[in-house]
Amino acid sequence: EDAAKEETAAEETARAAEADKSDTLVGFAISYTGNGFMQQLSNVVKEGFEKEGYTCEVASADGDATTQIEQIENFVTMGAKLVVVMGVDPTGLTDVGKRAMEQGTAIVAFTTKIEGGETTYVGSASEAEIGEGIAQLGSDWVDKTFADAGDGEIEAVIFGYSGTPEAAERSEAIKTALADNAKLKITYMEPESNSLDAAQQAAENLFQTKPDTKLILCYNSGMSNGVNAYVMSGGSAVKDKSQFATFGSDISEEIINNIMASENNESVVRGCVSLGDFDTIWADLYAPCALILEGKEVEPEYLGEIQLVTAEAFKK
Amino acid sequence: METTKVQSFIRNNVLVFILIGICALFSILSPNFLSVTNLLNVATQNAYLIIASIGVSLVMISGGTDLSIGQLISVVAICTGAALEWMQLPLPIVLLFGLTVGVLLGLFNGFVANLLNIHPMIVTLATMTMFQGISFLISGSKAIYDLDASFKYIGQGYVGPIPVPVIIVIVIAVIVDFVAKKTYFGRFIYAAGGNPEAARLAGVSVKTIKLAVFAICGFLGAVASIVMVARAGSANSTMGPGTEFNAITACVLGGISFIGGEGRVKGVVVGVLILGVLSNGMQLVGLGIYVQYVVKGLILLLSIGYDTYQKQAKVKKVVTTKTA
Amino acid sequence: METTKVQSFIRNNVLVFILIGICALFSILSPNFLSVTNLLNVATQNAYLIIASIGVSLVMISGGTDLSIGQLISVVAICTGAALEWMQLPLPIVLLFGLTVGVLLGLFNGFVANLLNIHPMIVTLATMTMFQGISFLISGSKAIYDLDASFKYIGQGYVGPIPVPVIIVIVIAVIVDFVAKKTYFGRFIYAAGGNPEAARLAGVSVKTIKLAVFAICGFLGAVASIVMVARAGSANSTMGPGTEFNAITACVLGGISFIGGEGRVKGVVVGVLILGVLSNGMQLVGLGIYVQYVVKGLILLLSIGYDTYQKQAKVKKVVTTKTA
Amino acid sequence: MSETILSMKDITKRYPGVVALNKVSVDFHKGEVHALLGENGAGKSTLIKVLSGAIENDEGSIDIDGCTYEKMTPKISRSHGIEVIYQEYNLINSLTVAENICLGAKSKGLVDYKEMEQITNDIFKPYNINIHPKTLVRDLSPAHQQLVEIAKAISKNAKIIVMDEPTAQLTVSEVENLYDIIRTLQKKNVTIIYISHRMEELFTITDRVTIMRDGQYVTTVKTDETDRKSLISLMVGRELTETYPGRDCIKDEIVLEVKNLTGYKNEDVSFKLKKGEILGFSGLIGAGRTELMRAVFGADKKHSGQIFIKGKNVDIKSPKIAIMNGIGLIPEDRKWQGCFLNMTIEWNIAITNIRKLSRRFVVNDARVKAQAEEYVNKLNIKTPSILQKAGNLSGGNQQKVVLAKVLAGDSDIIIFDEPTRGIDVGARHEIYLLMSELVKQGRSIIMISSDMEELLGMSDRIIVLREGKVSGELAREEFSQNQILELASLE
Ligand SMILES: Nc1ncnc2c1ncn2[C@@H]1O[C@H](COP(=O)(O)OP(=O)(O)OP(=O)(O)O)[C@@H](O)[C@H]1O
Ligand SMILES: Nc1ncnc2c1ncn2[C@@H]1O[C@H](COP(=O)(O)OP(=O)(O)OP(=O)(O)O)[C@@H](O)[C@H]1O
Ligand SMILES: [Mg+2]
Ligand SMILES: [Mg+2]
Repeated sequence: EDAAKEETAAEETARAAEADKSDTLVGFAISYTGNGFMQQLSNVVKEGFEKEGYTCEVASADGDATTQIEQIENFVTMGAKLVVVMGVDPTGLTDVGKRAMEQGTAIVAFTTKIEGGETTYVGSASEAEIGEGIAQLGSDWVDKTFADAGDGEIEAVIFGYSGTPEAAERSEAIKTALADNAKLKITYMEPESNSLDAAQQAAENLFQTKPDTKLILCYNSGMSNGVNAYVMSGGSAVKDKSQFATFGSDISEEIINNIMASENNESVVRGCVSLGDFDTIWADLYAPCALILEGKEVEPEYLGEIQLVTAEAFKK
Repeated sequence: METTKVQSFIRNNVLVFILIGICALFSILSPNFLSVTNLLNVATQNAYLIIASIGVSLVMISGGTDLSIGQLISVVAICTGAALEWMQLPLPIVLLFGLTVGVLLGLFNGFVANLLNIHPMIVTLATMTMFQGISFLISGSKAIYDLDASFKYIGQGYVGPIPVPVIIVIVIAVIVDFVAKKTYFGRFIYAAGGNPEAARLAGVSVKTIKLAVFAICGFLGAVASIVMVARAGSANSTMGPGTEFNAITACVLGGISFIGGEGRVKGVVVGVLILGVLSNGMQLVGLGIYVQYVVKGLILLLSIGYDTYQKQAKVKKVVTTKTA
Repeated sequence: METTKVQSFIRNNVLVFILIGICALFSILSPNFLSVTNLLNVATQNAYLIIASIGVSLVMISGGTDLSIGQLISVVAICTGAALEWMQLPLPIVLLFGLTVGVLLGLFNGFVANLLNIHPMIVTLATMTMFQGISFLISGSKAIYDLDASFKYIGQGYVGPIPVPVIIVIVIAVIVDFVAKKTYFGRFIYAAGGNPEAARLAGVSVKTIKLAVFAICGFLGAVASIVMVARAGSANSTMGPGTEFNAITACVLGGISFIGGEGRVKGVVVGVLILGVLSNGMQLVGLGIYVQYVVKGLILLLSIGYDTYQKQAKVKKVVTTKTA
Repeated sequence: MSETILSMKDITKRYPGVVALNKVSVDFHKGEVHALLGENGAGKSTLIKVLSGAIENDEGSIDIDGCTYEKMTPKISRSHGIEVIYQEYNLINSLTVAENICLGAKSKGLVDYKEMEQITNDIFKPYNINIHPKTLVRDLSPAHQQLVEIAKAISKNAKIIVMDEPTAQLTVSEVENLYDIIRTLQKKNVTIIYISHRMEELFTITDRVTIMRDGQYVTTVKTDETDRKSLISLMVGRELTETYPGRDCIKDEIVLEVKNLTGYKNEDVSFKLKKGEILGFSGLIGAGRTELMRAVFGADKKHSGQIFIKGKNVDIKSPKIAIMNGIGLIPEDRKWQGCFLNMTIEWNIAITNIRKLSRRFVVNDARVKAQAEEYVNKLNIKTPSILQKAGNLSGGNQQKVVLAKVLAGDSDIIIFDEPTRGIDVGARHEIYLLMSELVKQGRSIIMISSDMEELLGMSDRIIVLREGKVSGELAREEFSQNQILELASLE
C-alpha cells in the first residue's frame, strides 16, 4: 500500500513537473525562415521542445539584425527561461545576450557563436568549416573527373556572397581552401544576391566570358540550384553535362532531388555540405538545453560536424 | 527647321542614345559583350522585369504606384507551382489559374484604393506586406521544383533562334504601347493620371480606370512571374520581392513621371535594358558587386539628370499667336 | 459647439486612439504586454526608427522623399564603428565624425536634387544603391564589434529608470516639432512642399530649404545609426537597409502627405509606435512571422483608411443653418 | 419664348463653418444668357458645381428635361447637355490641346489623332484662336488655357453652357470674340449661364441677371429693366461709389529703371518707374507682360539687360533678392504661383514678411494672427476663420489672400499682375483705394491688367507691349482704348 502511495506521489510530482514544464517558455530566435531548410528547422525545434513538455515560441527575424535584438528582448519580457538564438549578426548579440542572462533567461547560441558572450554555444560547424567543406567537395570532384589535368587547367568559379559578415567568412573560406588544389584556375565573383535567380543570371553572364568553366562553388544550395537551372536549360553553353559540377551548402528536398539526379547527369548539383539530418541537429541542440532547463551545469561548447553529401553518400 | 527636328529627335530619344553609349563602352571593355548570345541573354534575363515594369508603368501613368508587384509575383509563383506540382493540374489550367491570381491581387489593390480613397502607393505599401505573408503561408517556405518541361518551355524554350520570353516581351510591349497610345482607354489612363478631377468631370470614370489599370498590372505581374518560374524551373516565396524596386527604377529612368499622366512604354523597355546591360556588362568586365552598386547609382543619376536637363531646356515659341 | 470640438478632437487624433486601442487589445491578449519594462522596451527598440522617421518626415513635408536613409544609416554605422575600433579615436571625435558623415551624405542628396533638378525620390533611389556599395566597400563585409562601453551607453544606458535612447528621442522630437511649427524656417519647409513656385515667388529660397532639410535628415539618420549601433554593440553593413521602408510607412501612417506641405512630427512618433507595438504585441501573443505580415498589412490599411475617412467625412448638419 | 429648360430648387450645400448655398432656387430659360452675380464667396461657383455634379448638394433638387434629380453626377449632367467652363480651369496639363478638346467625346475604340486635330482646328477657326492642336496644355499661358476651355465647351454641342468667369484673364479682343461666340450659340437656342464680375459685360450680352448674396438667392431681374447701380446695391446690400480715386503724388525720383532687358519672351525692353506712380502695362495675351515682370522680379532668367533700383544697379537673380530690394510681385496665376492651397489663410498672408513677425527664428503667433485679421477685414475676405485653408476659399477670395500676402510684404515697388482678376465690384473698389493709398505713401506700382476700364482708370502712364517689345507709351492725357489697341495689335 505504501508502495502504491509512493508511486502515486511520484506520479504526482512527475505530473506537477510536467505542468511546471508546460509553463516554461523556450524561445527560438531564428534568423530567417524563408527557405525550406530553415522553415523545417524551426518546426523541428518547436516540436522537439513541445514533445519534451515545454512551451516553445519561434520568432523569425527575417534576416534583420535589429529585429532579432528586439525579438530576444521580447522573449525576455515574456519570461522565457531559455532562448535558442540563431544569429543574423552574432557580433551584435553579445550585449542583448548578457542583458537576457542578467534577467534570468539563458541563451544558447545555435550554429553561430555569439562573439564575446558567455552564452552556451551549440554549433554544427563554423562558417569557415562549411566553406572548407564546399571547397573540398569541389576539389575532390575535380581530382576524380579530371585526374590527368595539369596545373591551372581547370576553370573554377566561386559564386560568393558577402551580404552579412557570417556569409563573408564562409565565402572567404571557400576561396582560401580551394586555392590548395593546383589544378584549378579560380575566379571569385558575387551575384547580385544569394538567391536562385541571381545565381542563374550570373551563370548566364559568366559563360559569355568563361565558356570553359567546369566547376562553380556556391555560397549556398539555393545558388547551386540556380546554376543548375542555367546549365540544364536549352541555351546552356555546357554541352557535356558530366564535365560540370556545382556545390553549395544546406540540405533541402530540392537539393537532395538534384543531387540524386546528378548521377545520370540530369542535374549538375553533385553534392552539398550538410549540417546533418534534422534528428542529429535536434539531438545536438537539446542536450545542453535540457541541462539548462533542469538547472544543471553545462559546458560552454557543443560542436557537431558537417557532412559532405554526394550522390554516392545517398546510395550508402 | 531641319536642325530643330534633329534636335527634338535627340531630345526625345536621349535614353536610347545613352543605352547605345553604354553598349558601345562595354563592347570596347569586354570582347564578349557584343555577341548575339550575350545580347539575347540580356534580353531573356530581363524579360520578366520588362513585363512587370510595363505593368507598373501603367499604374504610374494613371497617377499611382505599385509597390506590391514583387510580392504579387511571389504569390503567383507559388500558386502556379502548387497548381502544377502539388495539384498536378494540366498546363492551360495552371496558366489560367496563375493569371487569375495575379488579376485578383491587382484588383484587390485597386479596389482598396478606391474604397478607402487613399493613394495607391500607400495601399500597395500595405498589401506588399500582406502578399508576402500570404506567399510564405501558402508555400510553407518550401520550394516547388522539378516543374514540367512543357511549363519550363515558357521560360527556356526557343522559337527559331529567339528565346520564348523575348517573344512574350515583344508581344506585350507592342500591345500595351498600342493600347496606351491609340485607344480611348489608353488615353483615359493618361487623363486620369494627369488631372483626375478634370477627367472625372469630362465623364471619365476614374475609379474604373484605376481598377482596370491595377488588374492589368496584376495580369502582367503574373505573366512576369510565370516567365521567371519557368526560367528557373522552380518556384519559392523569395522569388519576386525586390522587383518592385527595379521596376520603379526602370520606369523612372524610362521617363514615367511619379506624378502621373506622362511616359511611354518604349521608355520603360529602354529603362530596363539600360539597367540590364549595366549589370551584365559590369559582370563581364569583372567589377566587384559593391563597385557595381556605386557605378549603377552614378549612371542612374547621370542618365536621369541629363534626360531631365534636355527636356527642360525651354521650348521657344511653341505657341505662335498670329493675329489675323 | 461642444460636440463639434469633441468631434474635431477625435478627428485630429484618430491615430492616437488607434494606438490606444491596439495597446488595450494586446493587454487583454497577453499578460506581459502592459508592464513598464515592456513598454519601455518598445520605446527603446523603436528609438532609432523614430529618429530616422522624423528626418524622413521633414524631407516629405518639403515635397520629397528619402529612400536612401537606410543605406545612409549603414554607411554611418560602419564609419562610426571604424573610427571607434579601427582608428581608436576618442568618443567625442567619433560621434562628431559619424554625424558629419550623415550630414554630408544628406547634403549630397540635396545637392544632386538641386543640381540636376530632379525629384528627391529619384535622386535617393539612385543614391541608396551607391551608399550601399560604399558601406560594403568600407566594411569589406566585416562586422566591427566589441565596441567601447562608453559608446554603448548611448544605446544601452539608463538615466534613472529611463533608457538613454528614449531620452534622445524625446529631445529630438520636441526640438524638431518646435522648429517645424514655431520657426519661420519650419514654415518655409511647409511652404516649399505645399507650392514650391509660390514659395519661390514669396522670396523663399526653395533650393536652400531642400538642402537644409536633407542635411537635417542626414544628421538624424546619423543619430539613428549611432543609437542603433550602440544598442547592438556592433556595426556591420547590413544594419540600416530596410529602415527607409519602415520610416516611410510610419510617416504615411502618421499623416505625412506624399505630396508635401502637410503633416506633424507628433504623427510620425505615433506612426512608429503603432508599428512597434504591433510587432511587439504580435510576438508576445505568439503569432508566426508570416501571419504577422498579413495582420500588419491589414491594420495599416484599416488605420490609414479610417483616418482618411474621418478627415473626409461629410459635415452633415454640424453647422446649424441660421437664417439671418 | 421663355420656356424653362432647367430649374434648381432649394439647393443647400454646407461646408464646415460655411453655408455655401442656402435653399437657392433659380429657373433658367431656353436660349437666354443668364448671369449669376454676387460678391466673392456668394456661392456662384458652388451652385454651378452642384449643377454639373462636381460636388454633391446636401439638399434640394434639379429639374431638367422633365427629370428630377436629388443628386447630380458628372455623367447625368453631361447626358442632359450641360457643359461647364470652370473658374479654376480643368484641363489635363500633360495632354495636348486636341486631346483635351476631344476628351470624353468618345470612349471606345481607337483614337484618330488626325481627326482630333482636324476637329480642334475646325472649332478654333471661326473664333480666331491660334493654338496648335498638338501643343501640350502645360506649355500654354493661363489665357490660352482659358480659350481652350471655352472651345472645349462649345465643341460638345451642349444645350446649356455654363461659363464661370471666362473673361477674367482675356483682353478686349478676345472678349469681343467671346461675345460673338455667345451670340452664335444663342441663335442656336443654347442657354448660357454666365458668371462675371465685369459689370459692363452683363449689360452687353445677358438677358437676365440672378443676384446672390451670402449663399442665398436674392432676386432675378431682366437686364434691360435694370441698371448698374441697382444691380450693385442688390448685390452688396448698399450703394457704392464707383469712381476711380484721384490723386497727385508722383515725385521725380526714379525708383526703378529697366534697361535693355532681353529675356525668354522679351527683347530690348526699357522703362522707368517714378516714385508715387502707377505704371500700367497693356498688350494682347502673349505680348510678354508677365514674362517681362517675372524677369524683373528674378523669377525667370534674363539673357541681358540691367535693372537699377533707386539708381543702384542690382543683379536680381532670384525673387528673394528682389524682395530684399523692396520689390513685391502679385503673380498672375493664383493657383500655381500665388496661393498655398493647403495652408491656412494666416500662414498664406504671413509667408512674405514672416521674418519680420519673428524674434530670432521664432515666429510670434499672435502677430501672425493679428496681421491676418487685419487683412481679412481690410480686403473683406469672406471666410469663417483665418484658420481656413486657402484652398477652401472662393476664387475671388483666394485672389484677395494673394494680394494680402504681397501687401503685407511692405515693398516699395509692387508689381500687380492682373490684380483684380475674379474680384467683385465692391472689393475691387477697395483695392483701388488701397493702391492709391500706397502711392500716396510714396510707393510705386506697376500694374498689368487686361481690364481696359481699370487700366485707363488707375494708371498714370501706360506702356504697351507687342510681341515682347515696347510698342508705345501713353501719358494720361493721351489715354484712349483705340490708341492702346492699335499699339497692341500688329499693323
Ligand atoms: N471645399 C470647400 N470647403 C469649405 N468651404 C468652401 C469650399 N468650397 C467653397 N467654400 C465656401 O463656399 C462659399 C461659396 O464659394 P463659391 O466658390 O461658390 O463663391 P463664388 O460666388 O464663386 O465666389 P467668387 O466670385 O470669389 O468666385 C465661400 O464662402 C467658400 O469659402
Ligand atoms: N515654360 C513655362 N513654364 C511655366 N510657365 C510658363 C512657361 N512659359 C510661360 N509660362 C507662363 O505663361 C504665362 C505667359 O503668358 P504669355 O506668354 O501669354 O505672356 P503675357 O503677355 O504675360 O500674357 P498676358 O497678357 O495674359 O499677361 C506666364 O504666366 C508664365 O508664367
Ligand atoms: Mg467662383
Ligand atoms: Mg500675363
